[in-house]
Amino acid sequence: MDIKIVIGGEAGQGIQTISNIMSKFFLRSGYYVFTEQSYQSRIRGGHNFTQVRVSSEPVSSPDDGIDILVALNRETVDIHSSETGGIIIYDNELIKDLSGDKLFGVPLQKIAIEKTQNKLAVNSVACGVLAGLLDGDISILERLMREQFKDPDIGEKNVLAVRSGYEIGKSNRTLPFKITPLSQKGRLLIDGGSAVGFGAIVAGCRFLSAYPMTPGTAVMNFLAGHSKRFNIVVEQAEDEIAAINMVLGASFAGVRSMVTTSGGGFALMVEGLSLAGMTETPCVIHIGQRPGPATGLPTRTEQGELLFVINAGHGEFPRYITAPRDAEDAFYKTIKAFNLADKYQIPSIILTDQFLIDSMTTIDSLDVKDIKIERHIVTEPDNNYARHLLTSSGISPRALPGTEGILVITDSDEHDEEGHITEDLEIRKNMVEKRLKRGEYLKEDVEEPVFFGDKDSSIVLTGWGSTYGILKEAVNRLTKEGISVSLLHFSDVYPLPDKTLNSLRDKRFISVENNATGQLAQLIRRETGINITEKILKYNGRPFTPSEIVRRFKEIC
Amino acid sequence: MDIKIVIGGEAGQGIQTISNIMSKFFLRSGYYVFTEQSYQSRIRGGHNFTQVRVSSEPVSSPDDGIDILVALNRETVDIHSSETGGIIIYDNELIKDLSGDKLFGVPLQKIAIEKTQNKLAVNSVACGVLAGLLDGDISILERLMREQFKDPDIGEKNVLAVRSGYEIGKSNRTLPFKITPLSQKGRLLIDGGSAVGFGAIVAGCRFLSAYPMTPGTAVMNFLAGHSKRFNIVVEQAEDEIAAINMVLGASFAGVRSMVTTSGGGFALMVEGLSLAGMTETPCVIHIGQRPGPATGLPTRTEQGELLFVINAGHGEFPRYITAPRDAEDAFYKTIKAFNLADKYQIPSIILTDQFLIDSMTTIDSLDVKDIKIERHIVTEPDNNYARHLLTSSGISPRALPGTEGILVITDSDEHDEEGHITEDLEIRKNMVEKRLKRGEYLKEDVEEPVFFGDKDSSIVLTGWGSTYGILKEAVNRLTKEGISVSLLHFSDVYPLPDKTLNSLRDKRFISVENNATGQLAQLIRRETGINITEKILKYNGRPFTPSEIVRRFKEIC
Amino acid sequence: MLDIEVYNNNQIPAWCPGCGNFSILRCMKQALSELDISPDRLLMVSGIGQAAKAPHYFRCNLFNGLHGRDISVGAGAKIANHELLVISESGDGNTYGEGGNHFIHNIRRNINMKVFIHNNQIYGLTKGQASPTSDTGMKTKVQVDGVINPPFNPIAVAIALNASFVARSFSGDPEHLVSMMKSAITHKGFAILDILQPCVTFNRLNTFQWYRQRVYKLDDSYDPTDRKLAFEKALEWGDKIPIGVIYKNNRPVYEEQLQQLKDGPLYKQPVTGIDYSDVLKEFI
Amino acid sequence: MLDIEVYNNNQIPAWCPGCGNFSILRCMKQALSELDISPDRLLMVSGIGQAAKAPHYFRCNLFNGLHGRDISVGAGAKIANHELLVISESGDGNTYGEGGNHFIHNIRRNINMKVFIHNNQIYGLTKGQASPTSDTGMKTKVQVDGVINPPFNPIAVAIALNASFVARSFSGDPEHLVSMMKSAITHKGFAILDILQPCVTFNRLNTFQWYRQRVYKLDDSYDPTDRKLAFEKALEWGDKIPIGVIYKNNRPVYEEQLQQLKDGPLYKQPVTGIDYSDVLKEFI
Ligand SMILES: Cc1ncc(C[n+]2csc(CCOP(=O)(O)OP(=O)(O)O)c2C)c(N)n1
Ligand SMILES: Cc1ncc(C[n+]2csc(CCOP(=O)(O)OP(=O)(O)O)c2C)c(N)n1
Ligand code: SF4
Ligand code: SF4
Ligand SMILES: [Mg+2]
Ligand SMILES: [Mg+2]
Repeated sequence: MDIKIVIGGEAGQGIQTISNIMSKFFLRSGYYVFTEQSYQSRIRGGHNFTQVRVSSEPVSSPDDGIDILVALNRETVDIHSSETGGIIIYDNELIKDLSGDKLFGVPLQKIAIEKTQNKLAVNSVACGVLAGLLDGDISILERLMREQFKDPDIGEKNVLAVRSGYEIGKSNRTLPFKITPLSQKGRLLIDGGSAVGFGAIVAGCRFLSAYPMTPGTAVMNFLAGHSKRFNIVVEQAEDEIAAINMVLGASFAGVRSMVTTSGGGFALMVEGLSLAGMTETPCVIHIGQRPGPATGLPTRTEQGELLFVINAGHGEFPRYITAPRDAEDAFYKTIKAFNLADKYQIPSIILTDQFLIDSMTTIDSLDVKDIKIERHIVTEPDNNYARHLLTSSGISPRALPGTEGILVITDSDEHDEEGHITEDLEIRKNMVEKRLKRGEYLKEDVEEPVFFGDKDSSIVLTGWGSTYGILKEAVNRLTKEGISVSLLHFSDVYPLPDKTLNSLRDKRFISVENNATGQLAQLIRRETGINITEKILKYNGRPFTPSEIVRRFKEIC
Repeated sequence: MDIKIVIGGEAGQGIQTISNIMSKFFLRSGYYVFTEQSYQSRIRGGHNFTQVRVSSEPVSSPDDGIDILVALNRETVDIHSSETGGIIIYDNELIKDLSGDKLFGVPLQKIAIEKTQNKLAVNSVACGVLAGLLDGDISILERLMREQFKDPDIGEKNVLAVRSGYEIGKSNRTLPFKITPLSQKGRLLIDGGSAVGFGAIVAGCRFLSAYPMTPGTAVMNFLAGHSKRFNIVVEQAEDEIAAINMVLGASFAGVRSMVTTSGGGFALMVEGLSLAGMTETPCVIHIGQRPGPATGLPTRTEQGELLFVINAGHGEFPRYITAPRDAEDAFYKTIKAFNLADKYQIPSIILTDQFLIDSMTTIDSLDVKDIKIERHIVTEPDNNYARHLLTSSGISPRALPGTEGILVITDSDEHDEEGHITEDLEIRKNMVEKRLKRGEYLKEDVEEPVFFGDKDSSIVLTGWGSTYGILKEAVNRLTKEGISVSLLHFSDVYPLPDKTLNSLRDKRFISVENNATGQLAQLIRRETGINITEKILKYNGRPFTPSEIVRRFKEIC
Repeated sequence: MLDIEVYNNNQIPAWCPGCGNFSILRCMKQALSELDISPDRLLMVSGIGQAAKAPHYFRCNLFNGLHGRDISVGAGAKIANHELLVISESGDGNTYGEGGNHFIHNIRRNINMKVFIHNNQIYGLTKGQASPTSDTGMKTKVQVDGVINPPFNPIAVAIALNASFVARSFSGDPEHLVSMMKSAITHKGFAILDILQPCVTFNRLNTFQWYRQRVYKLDDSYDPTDRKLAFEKALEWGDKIPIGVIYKNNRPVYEEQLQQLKDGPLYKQPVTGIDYSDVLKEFI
Repeated sequence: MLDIEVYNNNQIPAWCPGCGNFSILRCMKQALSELDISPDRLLMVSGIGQAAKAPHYFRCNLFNGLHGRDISVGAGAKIANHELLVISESGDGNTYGEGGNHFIHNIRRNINMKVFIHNNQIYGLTKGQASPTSDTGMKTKVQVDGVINPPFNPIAVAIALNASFVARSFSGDPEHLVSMMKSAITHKGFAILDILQPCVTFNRLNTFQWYRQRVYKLDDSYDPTDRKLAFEKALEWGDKIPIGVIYKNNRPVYEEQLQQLKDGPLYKQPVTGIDYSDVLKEFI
């Protein structure tokens, strides 16, 4: 079973409320859910929609096609009815002039006002209708309603609204599928933004400074929302330059710290990135990519910043860059980013995108107990402590300012072992080598890409970051169709793990990327010489779907 | 004949005065000169020195070894005497305890005070001594003195100082070489900073905004110095972000405009670069590289920003990057940068470094008459003018705001043909393709690298930017020694011209770069797959010398 | 007076119904038409935010640039072609937050351009975080314990820097707003107009009501050329909020002090047919 | 009082002989020793410039960061460990030019850190361009026709933003300077000390002599808590230049308003052994 429900309407109509509630409803009914959001850069009006995909098998991507369309306005019907195979739920008192066999009119608003005296409860009615049409367990939905509203009175009213909708839905069931509660497995439903945020908290991040920028703000919201619980300071900076510099100050003074932003905000942090490189101050930078250049499409998705981020900053210094493949990976890679930043005293960059940040997915569990926090801080340095001591690993002892009896000194100028500004060109040379050496060791810490599908296939699809779930499903489908294909998917992207790549040198590669120039392909050629000339690219601001990949794969193969 | 004169002392002692005067003296005597500066990031004190290399044959680089050392302080003797093969000129009344056979003590300061009542005239005395030791034409030096000082009285006094020095030098001649005036050829002596600045003026640049940053400031100084003559507005911005945005505003309104900075300042302009990419606003960015990361070594040289600059900016958009090989090339490439920026409505980046900016070299002439200024501005647009019209070349008609009857509209958000913000994802796709298409055409405008030396040699040295003169001389010397080697040297670096490269695929390449990671080699691999594993790198802040290249070449070959 | 129709285009504002921005948009057209400013000689520059979308919604030349950088773009454009009327239109976050450094240093420059700030005391487009002008205590998703910092006082800062023209108006008083826009445009020099603008979606503190109860118009007895008095006025923010021209002076305008512009706009300077022999001589 | 020797290290200042910076360096050590501040609990942050090199020349913890960004680094460090004494020391170009936005917004924040600005009214390290505080008319290689803009008035801006502590001193009056440094350090809140500092190499206008003829000390009759009076004082710049504490107040300090720091410095917060089941519940 694989049901695709799309809820569409204007910004501000409550699309997110419906999709969040329904996603949890399916989760608690024991199903797998993937919920993806398409929205415009405006607060009210326009056309937004969400796809909630439900299945008894794991799903990890949105897909083409609509089984049930919830149309909160007329425009939604116009735009989506042709894709809709099942039925279209709409308010037949507000939208009168529709005709067609898929239509299922319900006086949503009338019921809402009847039951709750509040128009906003249309969302609850719609949820009820959906649950009813799918013959789900209404008690699960009722409980969700009670949790949703702090005021129990309002909660009960919405329960009534849900029930009305449910009755109407149930008594009009025509759909071939049913949401029979499955045995609960205590799975989690999590979006990428929360996964990064939660990972940061578990990693011990206690300071975040940022200037709001979509889709990076999600991580800021998550930390702010939990700031009291975990004593986290979230400071909104006057600009991104202040944000990165505050974070470097806080990190220097001993707190695990991060910024969160998007490509445009990161562009302003590039000088600060170089400062982190020179002063060997650990820091974590989360970048939620969106289509550029410049302001671009602020609420859409793209993978346009891989090469920018790898090469950003004047001068040469190592960095760790990870592009989590899904929300679960985002949680763990965020923790890894903090650990590697501290281990090598480098900047770590978490490269996500709007698609990953805003999509909710089902995961079995998150291991919050066995997480290791490795700080690598010297608490009892000896008397002749030198912050930038030349060592064979290139890693110098890191102590914190305020430690009794020693001084911690660092400088954005070239500096000597103590950290003092120097013009000694021999020291310069040694310091360059010391800084770069850490990048060599770092190579041992990066994770090889996932290699999946028919490993003997002559064709290898390559991808990175948030496209994993989509590509995995596409490969699975192709395999089922008897087409032999494999997938090589990178989560850690820099330093580029190259063992698997090198073992596959002679295959036919096709790079699938959510950008217009095939940046992973360029990176792979630079690092391994493998020349990927075939590409499946998408750059209209929307994520791929498995169906699209299958189709475009067949076009070229 | 190849004489290397080094003048050393503290910052503020007048090293530059002596080397400038002597360089012009040699130029006007009909010789070739190359003058290179090594200085620290301080205004007084420390140890600075300049090498003036003079030859009857073209010279285009500094080199190891010193024939004549002018030591303005004791430290200079200590540091440089071992390299000095000829003689050491010093003030034997101020530095008393020296001994050795190379020493040539002259009471410089005493003479200065005697002749001019001013200590500062030591510089003039020293120039005189040098000219005398080389048996040069004193009248050339006298004239230079008179030009140097606006007050004719002071000029005459300094002529007296020069004469005293000259007599002492001439009467103590021991050196085997002589500066006999050669037939004048009207050659020019120019530094890279002035070459870029002059190129900009000739190209029609009438607005420069910058925040001072070594070594980029040289270009700002040049334009400011000529601002009245050519009606150029030079505006010192409050920061680099303001600088690039002011330049984009001025360019949008129709003036050829530029910024000048170094890597750290450019790091702050990266968001603005992306804005230029999105709004298709032409602009020229000059970056004088210096060693990083962060503040690094502010007055030293490095080629550490190639990959950064190529990949800078969020989102994907074309750009032209040229790294002039010498001052002459810098002049013409600056003009080309302006022309291509206007032709394709893209940012053009001129990537120099401290070595190129501060070194003076002899060139035969600069062609200022046959320069073409190609603006590609539509002065009589039709009524339904649309700034971002989709065209087959990707280039839209550029009109200026203020043109009667039409409106010029652009946006950092994705926009429609008129320039208005849009969320239409089909338009998005077309605009991405339109923007990138220009980059394809641009490939036809880049200049193939210089291919030099024994073209049949199996070994190809590769380099880029300011190292050209050094590498050329090294290759010449190796060739003279009977070693077969060639040089492939890039001035235009992006889009990377790859025809010559591809024709040489099977050769053994050695990349010679003033950085620690071999960035050109990485770029070449990314663009052509050619894997350059052998590298001669230098990253202590100083330029290569031909002798050093010859030595290191022999070590590995 | 130009027909207000000449400013209409076919763009549909992407603002929330009831937003204070609509009135500002209408007033803008009104002021321009009353001043006879033809769209083709007007250059609007804007940044990013709800306010910064405004110039898309009427006919003008437009450079809609980066968040916080529009004043710099405008300054460059005005230097290049000082015959254009250049107006920056953006929000409080844009101009006082991200763009703070350009705000203060362009006040010093005193280029004859205008800066209109839709001050809704919130980040609208990014969904309701505190802005530099948010009142202390305001709670948001990021400022969960309420804003700690006191609000940025743009009027006081502008007066401290001896800005050439500093005014405040309110989007709920179109007549006043139009007159302030006209005064700013006709003033010779860098003119700042801070416009109180309710954000009906995110700012539940500073509502139409809230502003209406507090704003009062400065009357003729108020002397906007007295800097010290103006500073005192600037500090008034609470139960009473003054609107009107709070401070102005006759400081010389930047572009008039540039010798380079004496022969006409910079973009018209000849760049070909120039004799460079004097420059070449410097290299001999 | 700590022995002043504890602040000496083996670094040799790279300043020009006769530079006003030397006296500031001496005063700094003096003030610290009089206040008994042990080098290991002092964190200096600085940017880039001649002034910004100062903290290399005495014993302290030091983060010498980017040009213009030191206040931000200091703010982050102070939030992370509010037991440190954090002082930013940089030049006028650094703090009022490149760093202008951080200057104004950190005044609002009122973190208990100190900002000492060596104000030589010039860009020293980059060889003498005008700085935001250069007087109008000063000619340089870049400002060939002389500076057009009026100087940035940091004191007036700080008062406009209700800064917690605003003072001015002069490097040529060590006694006064030491007392101002001590007042700034002991004041609770964001304390700004603008120090007039002759640059003997590049600033031929504002020489030792020039300053000495103009500066006068505010005496006891001056009330630095009167904001309006302070604003008037702030505008005095010409024949007479006041030095002393020009304005101060008792605004609450940022870090004291953070609940998160009630249990001790942030860097000491426990990050292991935490039960996350409540968070996990949010995802069910
Ligand atoms: C460099 C950068 N940082 C952040 C953003 C995200 N952003 C867009 S608008 C905005 C704030 C808008 O607030 P304001 O300027 O007050 O305008 P309003 O929407 O309230 O009218 C922010 C933070 C951006 N576009 N660019
Ligand atoms: C981002 C950036 N831009 C420019 C510079 C170059 N720079 C170094 S110091 C300086 C100005 C110094 O002036 P100021 O801060 O007043 O210090 P002073 O040398 O006068 O003490 C500049 C522009 C830089 N290091 N970084
Ligand atoms: S979010 Fe606020 S400012 Fe933006 S359009 Fe809506 S009401 Fe207006
Ligand atoms: S240049 Fe000026 S500020 Fe810098 S050290 Fe020299 S005198 Fe001092
Ligand atoms: Mg706002
Ligand atoms: Mg200064």
